[in-house]
Amino acid sequence: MTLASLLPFLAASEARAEGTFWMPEQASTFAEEVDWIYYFIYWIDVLFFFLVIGAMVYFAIRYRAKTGKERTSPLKGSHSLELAWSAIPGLILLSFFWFGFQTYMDMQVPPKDALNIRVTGQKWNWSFEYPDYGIRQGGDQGLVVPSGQPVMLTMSSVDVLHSFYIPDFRVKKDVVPNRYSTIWFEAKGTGDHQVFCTEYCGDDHSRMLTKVHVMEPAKFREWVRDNKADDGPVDGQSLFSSMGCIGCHSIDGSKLVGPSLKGKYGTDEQLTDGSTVAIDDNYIRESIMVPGAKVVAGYAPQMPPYQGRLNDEEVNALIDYIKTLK
Amino acid sequence: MSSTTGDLAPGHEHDHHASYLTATKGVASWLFTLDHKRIGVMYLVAILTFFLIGGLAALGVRAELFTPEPDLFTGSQYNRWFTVHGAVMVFLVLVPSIPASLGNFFLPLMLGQKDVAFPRLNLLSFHIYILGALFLIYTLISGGVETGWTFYTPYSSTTDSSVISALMGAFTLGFSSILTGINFIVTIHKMRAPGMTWRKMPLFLWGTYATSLIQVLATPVIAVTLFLLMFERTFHIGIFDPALGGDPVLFQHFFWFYSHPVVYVMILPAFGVISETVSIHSRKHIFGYMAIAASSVAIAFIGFLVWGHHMFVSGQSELSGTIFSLITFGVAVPTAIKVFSWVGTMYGGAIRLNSVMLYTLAFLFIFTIGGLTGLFLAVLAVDVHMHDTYFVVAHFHYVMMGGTLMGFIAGIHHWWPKMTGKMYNEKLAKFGCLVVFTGFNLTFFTQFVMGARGMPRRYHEYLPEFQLWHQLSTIGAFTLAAGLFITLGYLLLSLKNGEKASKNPWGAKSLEWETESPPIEHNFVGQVVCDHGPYDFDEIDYSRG
Amino acid sequence: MLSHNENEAEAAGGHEHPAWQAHHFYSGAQQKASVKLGMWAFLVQEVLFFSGLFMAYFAFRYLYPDTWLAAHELLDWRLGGLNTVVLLFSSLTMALAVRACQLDDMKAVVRYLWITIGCAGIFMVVKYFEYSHKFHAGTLPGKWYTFDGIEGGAPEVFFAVYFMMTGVHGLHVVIGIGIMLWMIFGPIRKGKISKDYYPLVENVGLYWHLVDLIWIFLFPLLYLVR
Amino acid sequence: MSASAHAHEEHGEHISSLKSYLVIFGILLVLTVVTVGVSRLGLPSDISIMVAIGVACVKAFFVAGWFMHLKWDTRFNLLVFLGGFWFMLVFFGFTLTDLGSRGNLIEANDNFSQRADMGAKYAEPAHHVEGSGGHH
Repeated sequence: MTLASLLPFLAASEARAEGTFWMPEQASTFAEEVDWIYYFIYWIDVLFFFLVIGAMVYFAIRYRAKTGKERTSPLKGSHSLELAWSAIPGLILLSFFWFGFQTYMDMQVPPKDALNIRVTGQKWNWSFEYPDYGIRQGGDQGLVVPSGQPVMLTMSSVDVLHSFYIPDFRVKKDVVPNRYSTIWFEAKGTGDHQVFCTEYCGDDHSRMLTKVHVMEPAKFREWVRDNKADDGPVDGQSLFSSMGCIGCHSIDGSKLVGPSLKGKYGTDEQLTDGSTVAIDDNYIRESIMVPGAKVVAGYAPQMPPYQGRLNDEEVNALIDYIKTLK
Repeated sequence: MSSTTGDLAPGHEHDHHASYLTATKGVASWLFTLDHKRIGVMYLVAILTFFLIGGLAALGVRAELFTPEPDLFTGSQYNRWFTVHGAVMVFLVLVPSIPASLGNFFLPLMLGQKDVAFPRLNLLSFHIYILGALFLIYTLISGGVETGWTFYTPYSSTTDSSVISALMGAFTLGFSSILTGINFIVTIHKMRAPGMTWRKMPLFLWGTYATSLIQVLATPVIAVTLFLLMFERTFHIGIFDPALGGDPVLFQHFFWFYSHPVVYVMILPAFGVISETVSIHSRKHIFGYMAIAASSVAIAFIGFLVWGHHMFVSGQSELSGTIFSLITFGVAVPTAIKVFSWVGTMYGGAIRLNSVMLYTLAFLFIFTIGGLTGLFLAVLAVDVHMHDTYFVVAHFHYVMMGGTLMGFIAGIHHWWPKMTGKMYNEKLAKFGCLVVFTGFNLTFFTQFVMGARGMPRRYHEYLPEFQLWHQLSTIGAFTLAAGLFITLGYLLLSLKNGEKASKNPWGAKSLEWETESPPIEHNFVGQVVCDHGPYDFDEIDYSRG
Repeated sequence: MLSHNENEAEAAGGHEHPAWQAHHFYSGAQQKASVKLGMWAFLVQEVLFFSGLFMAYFAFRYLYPDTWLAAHELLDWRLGGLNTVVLLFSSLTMALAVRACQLDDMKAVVRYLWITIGCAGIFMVVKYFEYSHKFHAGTLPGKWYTFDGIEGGAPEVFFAVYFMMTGVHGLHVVIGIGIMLWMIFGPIRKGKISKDYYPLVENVGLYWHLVDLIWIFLFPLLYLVR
Repeated sequence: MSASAHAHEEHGEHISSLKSYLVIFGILLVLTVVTVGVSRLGLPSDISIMVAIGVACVKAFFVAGWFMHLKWDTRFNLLVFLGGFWFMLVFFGFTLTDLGSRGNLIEANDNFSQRADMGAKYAEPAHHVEGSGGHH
């Protein structure tokens, strides 16, 4: 760690995409509304802070005991003042609630013509699926969305709770197993925006990142054409990354959450229950569908089942791809 | 020691006028004592020890976050560190903090009584507290737990770390909290000094009373939640595990139904302490006694209706999110009334800026920020952006660390002469308060900034753009730790060579100041009659009108 | 103001202290009232403990209405009904034990307590038959659910709630039996209970009536509701 | 609340007659038979649950009133006992409000694309391996 990285506040102020001091870049239609409410509350807070703390500091100085013989006021309270400082803050708080409620309702109701994308969260990466175009994207490829058009994400998790959070769009929703939760947004401009997982989900919770790539509608249509799953053979390699296999099984021999698949096809493997099994088509198919059945020794049964998420043609494509890993 | 008679006869026979510290000797006389004062002191020592453990865990977390890269721990180890920090601080330090130590010690004294209503029950709750602590210590030794102190399912019911012993720890500590709550409710209702009506009770007792109500009403729900979670883990009964048909959001309802009222268990006693210290050290009657007393009980009741603001983005329905958001603003009003009344108390006073008052002012400064930033999180639209980011971490540290802890330290300083019969070094105390105050703000205000910019919480590695703020926060954390060690230092020092404290060093009017410092074993000689309010100080000039 | 002489405190304390009055109470009545209020606070805590289980019942009844009704057919309401009557009778005998205490008839107190313990025993035996029947039929919670008479939904969650509710309630019955046995061989035998001071028997009575109260709600919700 | 703890509170020294206990026991048995009988009538399920809870509340009233001496106890103890149920009802009320209104907003807007994917308002959990089409 160089000194500069240790004490960056000596360095020039860090580069930040244009956002205000408090809030990140405003990259979706919600961002302005949320920021407006934020700064509305922020400035009223600052006002009340200086009122209260100012009064406190002034009283502490003005009524400081100097001689120790001062006499103090017999004031015990004043109903009118107490009523005032209950009612006025009460009304202000109600206004906070009202503005927040309005925008929140807009954020919860996706418009009908929104582009529907399925998001699946699993222990420590995301995968996206465009049902209208039959495209699949892995976490490292990111979520590609058109600019200026409403996009709805229908999300579900296959293992534990996760949460899909795009700070620049001001949207976040927990991704719950066995249930669909939805968020929608309309991106503005173009560029990449960071996505975080914000519901604690284990060891690599802080690595479960991906990016949203916002493109011009024209460029987006062009991207769809390139990646559309034409009727040709399903490409095993792209499936291997889009379905998140690459996240846990390396293809270069290194041990990740799961065993590496390099050169494994046709060899024997010892299982946790001590028996050995030959790595053939059936073992791979079964391990994809029911991962917990035959777990390789030295590994925890962490792999989520892909039952119902991959059809036979895609499983065969994956098996062929694994065969090529020498 | 201020023992008024000569040396004591050997054996366990003890002299009734000796201080409670020296009335009987030996470890057994402490561990099996029925004297509420000794139980209070034992709780204080235990709580401060666990505060040290939780604090060191926090320093570990902050040290790791000094750089974006994982240099000290692996992901799983980091998660265990922040879980230890959370669980130890919540269950072992903040929940029992003021009620169990200062409350146990001063409740009977302030009521003019010899002891709480059920002394044996009081000792039982301390022993259950130690048993619960042993479970959590076993969890630490056996590798810790990496579920976060919230134990959200299905992660907590499927991970393979020693979650069961952590759950048993929290489950057992709950019963200690319930028994203390029952004890205090009965003592305040049935055992007040003759002449002490509800309106002539010190506000610290109103705060402790409201806290006890919550302890008795909310803790059983976390007991059944942890009980079900233990069965979920061992027998996979499938109530909270979605793979078996359960609903994880239902677990969050169960969990937060306790965990939000428990944050009021943590803060209400601190409100009680601050009401005492701001009034006594300003030498002025508290401003709006009934408003503060009533708002304590109001917070206790409304506090049960707002738990859903922890779940705005968890998949909870929009309707219930709206209801929870609206009522959350309802609970903000009584809290605001309290802060305004405390500042109002200082008007027209003769404020002595000693260390207790400095900690009180620090409390007001920090808690005001904590309260105001809570408003962002109660607003539905803004919470969607802020939830589970460092903004939330900063908010609850401002109200918990800034509120409960500052109140706890202010209370310890305010009652130290009465508890130990010694005065502490005033200059060191003021210096310690300054270091704690600057360290605190440096640590947590930076977290507001990075939280609003989207830095998620519980992250082991983070993006380089947040490095500046993490480094400032880490430096602040170590400053804060230094300040706290200074405080511990001069307080322990005062035990040895602090000057002897008088019966009433602050000129206060509540009953605990009418007995010796430290108090005799049965608190008062003869019958205490309460014929004046707790805030009728000599300096008040009634002719001014 | 602190009144300093001891005897004035004595006068303020009213009549001479009865033997059982603890030193930190002013009067016997204050001690009795405190003990009673403490017990009621404890009962409130028990009510909220069980409220968590009832919450799970109502939540999953709402989420899986059809499998809930199908699964609860497997419960034998006759055994449930028998248990209800047994528990109600034990509640009666416990109330009569408290009454006997008020009349200073210690032998009757012990007799009624033994009947209450007997009924509680019967209750647990009936529960044992219910449970063993379920273990054989395979209608168990979570992954042990091997029964296939019900299609769709999540019947194992019903049985999870069933076993949790009746199990925790059964645990409280066993605790009740333990306390009653201790009371018979401890305080009553040592003559600590008398007409003037019997909160111990009264509190055990309140606890037992609460256990009965919880079963009164549990029985129709689990066994009967169509 | 009595002005000070000093006043001798009238402790529930009330001793009921043996007959009154037996009468109460009789009433409870009758109510048990009633609740079993009603459940046999085959009322629609949400009405039958209301009736079941209603009868159970009446039984609870008798047990608490006479067996637990609440009728002759201080008003405050009665308030404490009933207060506990208030918090239980708060817990039930808010949680069931949430469970009941999930997904309402989306359905209320009859968002076709959403409805087709969501299937049942609450995706039936696929508990056996051969999943019911949804994610597992």
